Amino acid sequence: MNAYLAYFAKRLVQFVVVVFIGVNLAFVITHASPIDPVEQSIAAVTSFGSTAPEAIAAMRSSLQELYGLKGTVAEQYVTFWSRVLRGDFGPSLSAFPTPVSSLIGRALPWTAGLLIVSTLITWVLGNLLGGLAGYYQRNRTLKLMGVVAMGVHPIPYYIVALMLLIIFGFLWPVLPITGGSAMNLQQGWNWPFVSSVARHSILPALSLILIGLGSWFLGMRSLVSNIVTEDYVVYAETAGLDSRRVLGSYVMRNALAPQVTGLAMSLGGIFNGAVITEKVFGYPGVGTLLVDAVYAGDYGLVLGVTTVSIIAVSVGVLVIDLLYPLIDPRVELR
Amino acid sequence: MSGAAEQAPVLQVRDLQAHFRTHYFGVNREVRAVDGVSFDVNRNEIYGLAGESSSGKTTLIKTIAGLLKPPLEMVGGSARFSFLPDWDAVGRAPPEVVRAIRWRHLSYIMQGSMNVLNPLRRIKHSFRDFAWRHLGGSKAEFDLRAAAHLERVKLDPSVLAAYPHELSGGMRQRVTIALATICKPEFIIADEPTTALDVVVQKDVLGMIRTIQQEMGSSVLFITHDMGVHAALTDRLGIMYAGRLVEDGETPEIFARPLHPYTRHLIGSLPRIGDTEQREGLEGTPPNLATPPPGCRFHPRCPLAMSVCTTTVPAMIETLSGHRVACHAVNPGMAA
Amino acid sequence: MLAILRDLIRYNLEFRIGLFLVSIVVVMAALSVVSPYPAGDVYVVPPDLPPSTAHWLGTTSRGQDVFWQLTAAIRNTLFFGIMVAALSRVIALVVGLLAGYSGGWIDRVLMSINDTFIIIPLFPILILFYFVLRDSMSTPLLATIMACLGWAYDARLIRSVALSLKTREFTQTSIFSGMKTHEILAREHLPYVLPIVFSTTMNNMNWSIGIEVTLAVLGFTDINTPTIGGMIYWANQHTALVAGIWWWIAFPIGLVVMTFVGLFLLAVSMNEYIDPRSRLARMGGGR
Amino acid sequence: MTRLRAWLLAAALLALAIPFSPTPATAQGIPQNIPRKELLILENPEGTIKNAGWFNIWAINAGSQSNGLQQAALDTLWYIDPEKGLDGPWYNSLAADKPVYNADFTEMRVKLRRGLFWSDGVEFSSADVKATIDIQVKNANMRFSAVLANNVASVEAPDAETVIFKLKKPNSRFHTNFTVRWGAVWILPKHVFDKVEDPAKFDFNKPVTLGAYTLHSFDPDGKWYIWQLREDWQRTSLGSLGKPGPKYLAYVDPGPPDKRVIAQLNHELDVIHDIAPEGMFTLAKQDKGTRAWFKGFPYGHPDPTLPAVIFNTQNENLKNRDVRWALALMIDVKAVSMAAYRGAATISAIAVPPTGIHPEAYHKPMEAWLKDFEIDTGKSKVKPYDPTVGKQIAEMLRPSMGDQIPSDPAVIGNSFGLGWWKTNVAAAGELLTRAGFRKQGNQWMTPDGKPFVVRLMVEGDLRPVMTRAGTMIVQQWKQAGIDARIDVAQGTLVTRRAAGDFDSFIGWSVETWGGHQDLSYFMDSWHSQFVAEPGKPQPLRNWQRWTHPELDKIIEDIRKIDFDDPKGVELGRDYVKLMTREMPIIPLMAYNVFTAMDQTYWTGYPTSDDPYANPVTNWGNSRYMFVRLKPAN
Repeated sequence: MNAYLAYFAKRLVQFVVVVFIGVNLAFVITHASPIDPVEQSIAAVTSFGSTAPEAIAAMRSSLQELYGLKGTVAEQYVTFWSRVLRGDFGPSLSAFPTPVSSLIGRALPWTAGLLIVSTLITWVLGNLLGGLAGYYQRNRTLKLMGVVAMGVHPIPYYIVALMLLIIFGFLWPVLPITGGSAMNLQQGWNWPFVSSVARHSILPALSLILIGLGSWFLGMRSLVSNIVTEDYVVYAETAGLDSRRVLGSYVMRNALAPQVTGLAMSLGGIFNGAVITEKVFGYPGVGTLLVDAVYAGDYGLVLGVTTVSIIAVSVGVLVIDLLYPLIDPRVELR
Repeated sequence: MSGAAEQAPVLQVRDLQAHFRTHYFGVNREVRAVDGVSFDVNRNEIYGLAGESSSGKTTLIKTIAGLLKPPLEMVGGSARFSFLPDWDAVGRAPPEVVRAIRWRHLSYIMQGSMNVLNPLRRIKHSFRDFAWRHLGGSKAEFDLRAAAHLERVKLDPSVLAAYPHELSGGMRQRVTIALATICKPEFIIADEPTTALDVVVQKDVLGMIRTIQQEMGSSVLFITHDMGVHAALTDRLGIMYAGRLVEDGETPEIFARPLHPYTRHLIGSLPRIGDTEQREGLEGTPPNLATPPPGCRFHPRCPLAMSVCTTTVPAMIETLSGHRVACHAVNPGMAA
Repeated sequence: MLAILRDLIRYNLEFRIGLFLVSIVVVMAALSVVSPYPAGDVYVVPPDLPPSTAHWLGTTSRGQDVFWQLTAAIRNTLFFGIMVAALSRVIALVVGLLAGYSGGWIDRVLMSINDTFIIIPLFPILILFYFVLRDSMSTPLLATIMACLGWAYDARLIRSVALSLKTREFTQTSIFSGMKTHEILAREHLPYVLPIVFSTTMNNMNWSIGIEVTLAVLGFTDINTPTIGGMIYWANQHTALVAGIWWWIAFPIGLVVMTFVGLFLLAVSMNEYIDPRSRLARMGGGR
Repeated sequence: MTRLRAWLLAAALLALAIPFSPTPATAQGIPQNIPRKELLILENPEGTIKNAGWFNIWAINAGSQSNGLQQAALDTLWYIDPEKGLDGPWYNSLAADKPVYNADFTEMRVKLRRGLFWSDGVEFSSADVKATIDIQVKNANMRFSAVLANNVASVEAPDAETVIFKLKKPNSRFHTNFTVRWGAVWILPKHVFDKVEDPAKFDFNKPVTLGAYTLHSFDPDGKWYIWQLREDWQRTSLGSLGKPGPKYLAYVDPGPPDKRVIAQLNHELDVIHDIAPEGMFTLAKQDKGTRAWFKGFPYGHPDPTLPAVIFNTQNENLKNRDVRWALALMIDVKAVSMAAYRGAATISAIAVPPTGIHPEAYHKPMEAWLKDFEIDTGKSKVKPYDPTVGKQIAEMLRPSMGDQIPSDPAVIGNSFGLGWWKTNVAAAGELLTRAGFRKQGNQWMTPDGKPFVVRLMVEGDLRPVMTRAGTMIVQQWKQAGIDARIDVAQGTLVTRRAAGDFDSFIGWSVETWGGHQDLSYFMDSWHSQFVAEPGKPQPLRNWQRWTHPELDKIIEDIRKIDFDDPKGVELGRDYVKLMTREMPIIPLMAYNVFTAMDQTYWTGYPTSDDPYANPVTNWGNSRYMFVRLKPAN
């Protein structure tokens, strides 16, 4: 039991370290931005009207007050941490006065849904096929899959997403290429909306899956081809165990533990992919929000999204870490 | 069962040949790891196989047990079990037949027993995986049976709920033995089961194997390079060198009258109380089996080597009653 | 080293394919030296011509020859990858060797930082850097930032090798003979980790080139330097896809995919050579 | 293994089947439950709206403006069309007539129309107008607070149809704040805002509208808004011009340019706000139903803005007009037009956009003066104007574009523009030499011996066509021996523009009504009284930070005359001559917007053949298009 406690404590400490470093990084970087949100807002307000120059000066001063930009960096830092802990990132400057947290709150379910579903599909399918390929090394279909995986896996998310967009949106236009659902649907648990969301997420999810599949496939295949030479596998085969049982409970089961760790390690990378995929397919998630916030020079929002992504990914990693003992009881080895 | 069958050997190995065939980086290699081995294992006896590492012991038992995986191939000969009369080797029987006899009739205690238990499975699951299909009954009945069997190897039933990493090395070894014997198989192959254990535990485990074997009347093919273990445990003993059997007979007989120079070397290298002088080592190393020396494979290292030894393979001759040896020095002029 | 190379070429199909692909890419990059057009100039050839004998891969809507533009782009992209790989190798080596060799609290602190960099989603951080640096984000600066972010995985690998080296006899001998830590690391341990360093270099290049392409396409890099991502960026600006100028997008993607697959295959086959277990599995031929 | 194969096959089939099962393959982006022939789908160029549920346009920087809110839902006193208008460019919308000023322009009296109603049934009256001013003056944080507070001393509403504005200082152009070209001070519903505690924090959801449409539904993720024609559309100012054709309007975010093209090819986007020229050509080629402003080349609708190379005239090297002229003479505008618009640009040599009524008021009448215009380089006298440049561009394009290129010289003049400055690198060199620059090898050095570096700032992805023009100009400057560099300021351009942190940039400081000859729209803010110190933020729109006594005089003269006074054109021409001599900005061309209109479901769009409105979807004026639209068949 002590081993478990020590293990959990270690994971928790690591979690805190990650969040601390990450969030500080985000704060420091954002506050060095050359973009002046006040000028940005003035430009947005006045870009198409004829506004007298005296009026601008008045607007400039009232905006600075409004945005709470008066105060030293140190004061802003303290305010920032207290806000992070309360989950409140202040108002968005480009969507004033809507709080950043409500913008993120609206986008997060989209990203979380896309990410969780596609990651699960990817992970399960990749490991299953990779495991089979490692076990049945002579099977032609699986060998071919290996070749395809090697070919697709190293391509960056953007390129795959773009290729899918070209194929299914242009050459053979059968799938929606933009947005999260069709127009004029009531958001909620009704069939037209849910099916529309599913259809709209096919291409974004597919690009995440295609890339991810290869890495799990190749990883699992090489793990399995090593594990089949382990004594306990050979022994189980010697005992005449059903080959499905050997493959499932002996080979795959043991290969799973490192793959679960791998999942935790690659969550950040998967999130990167989601940002890019969302942008390509105009998907209404935090990735799109982040890129748009950068374009709009909305540093409150940029900071908020980055902080939330760092925390979300770290929580994901922590959850996997805490579940890990269920998969591998030998925690003291980690 | 008829009386004749009672007396017939459980395992008859005849002129068994098994080779490793590899093709890698453009080179064809054929390693003759087992080259014409013949011997019998009788009911209710422990037959020991001795020899240096890489003498082909493990390959031999893998071939006998039908655990042939490329690049290992059974090239010729037979290894016939009494409980599988229709096939001249396990490896040649169809997979479903083999599956049916495994563990029920033929079980295996493997080398490196520390790692033969699935680290992510509780012991009781391993028991169920290995034996339930043979023994039948409900899950609860089976678990009770497993617990009872564990007591035979002096293990607490609570062990069933444990993971392998929670057990000590000795306990794991005993679990392995229990696992291999729970179905009361006629034939048990034990490959260096005690090598990794410390001496006290080793003695314990050996005693246990003997006790269980006697209780069940099984036959055991016991492999170790440790002549001391053989002396203490086995009924009969075969000596292997470079893929061939060079001598076999009853264990006391062999220890009392070793005929082959290699056997003499093995026995002679055992430490004895009262030793005063440094024992003579054997010069040279075991041959590369991809290009084995012609004739008797021991001749490059043999203190008694003659010219015939370099050209002619010596035949395995029953020189004394129940004591066979393959050596030109012992049986002049007998070629294989 | 040469013998290994010869063996790999002779007997490893993946390595052969990888080498072939990478060679094509390198030859393309080298050809940029003899390009008849300055890479930065536009409207030097008639725009929108499909591939022909005069312009092998066609011309862009900006009046550039796709083939020659591609040579300059792939050269810059490769340079970028190499730059990031080289810099991040240095960090990974220092951290990995130091952590593995020192152990104790140094190891714990270093690995804690290391794991943070593995876990944190780096793309938002990179976007943040762009957000801050904006117009002063040059290629070398981007390479430096990426190197500072992209070393963690490999440092972990190197650390695990260093850990096993530490217990070896020669390390003890070196300590007794009075060598300093950095001398031991540099002279004794470095040679053992170099194979890993080589294979991770390929993967790291893939990573950094991939990110560069993505950032460029989003318009987050310096568009004055022609790169593969920059080419796709300009093609998007001219809606080349729907305008039917497919060669402007297809060839850069094709070439960059060749780069990725080539580098990846090299990494995989070298890894296999380094790891005796998988080599053994290959010898066994599987089932 | 056979079982495995079967599983894989089943999985593959399933994966293929899912996308095609629930809805027909064509239904990518059109709303369900609304008949397509009653629906007009337009692009909202603001993209995805982050706080989609915010409709209070009077709050700063919140929500979307061009999601239909200012086009279909709101209204104000007057509209001015950048083109000819349904019945002339001037519309009295909520006002019954043009504004009436007193003699010294310190009071503006407005007579309102009666019989107009808010969508909740409350009648519109002068109280709404008064509240619009009072609320925003009282709450300093609102969108129009500053401009109103600066001008208005008080507002009076003596009766329901009269509003009197008392101004703090004379202003003959005060009514323009309530005149929509793109947008203006929109009138808010008093009865709604009266109940609101803090009008700056009120989301105005669901909006009570004064326009002909009300909100039907919207996407909480900000991708689409659907507006529905009011039952009582006749009780709105637009309704008095006829019944709007579309019963429903959808303002959507269709994604980047290539997706917009795909969407229109699939007939899921009726009006595209803007795309790259190549996308326009593709649509023209592949979709017979697509119509742009011009039937053939150059397609795009010229906005009344004037993209130009804007110099920072506070920069030491660029203070000298000889240097600015030299840089202008190094440019080959034909290549710039090709690079930016593939030739589909309307060029302008003078500092007035070549759009709306301006060619008639300025460009054509000033042709003779331009042809005679001469610069003295110190070594030679050059007449830089080449009146045939527009024609040359047309001829350049004819081999590849064929019939799409008009042959009537008048049409060419209208669509490609008239003349521009002839490239003259030699004369440019002479001008630079006179300014004290020296040429070392192929590199121009400044008077203090450093390489002459000119950074040209562009906005990258956000303004692709301008970025392309900038890239070309930089290349031409480089070839002429200037160390020119493109400076991509994506997202930072507005900040740097205001701070004067640039050498030069592509953008516009000249922006006009289009449908009216008055130039005060931009020019008033060019007065030297507003020019900021170097490093301090410059108020719009004198980004070039340029001052000239003659300019101040012209501005002051304009302030004293009425909006419609014909003297305004003469003063405008004086301004053009001054700008041509001084060259503080190098005028390039009109900002051509490639608004693509799909005639599959709707016909009657405004075009150059029938220029009754500006089709550009985000302009408030685009609402006049709705009354002319008819379902196709």
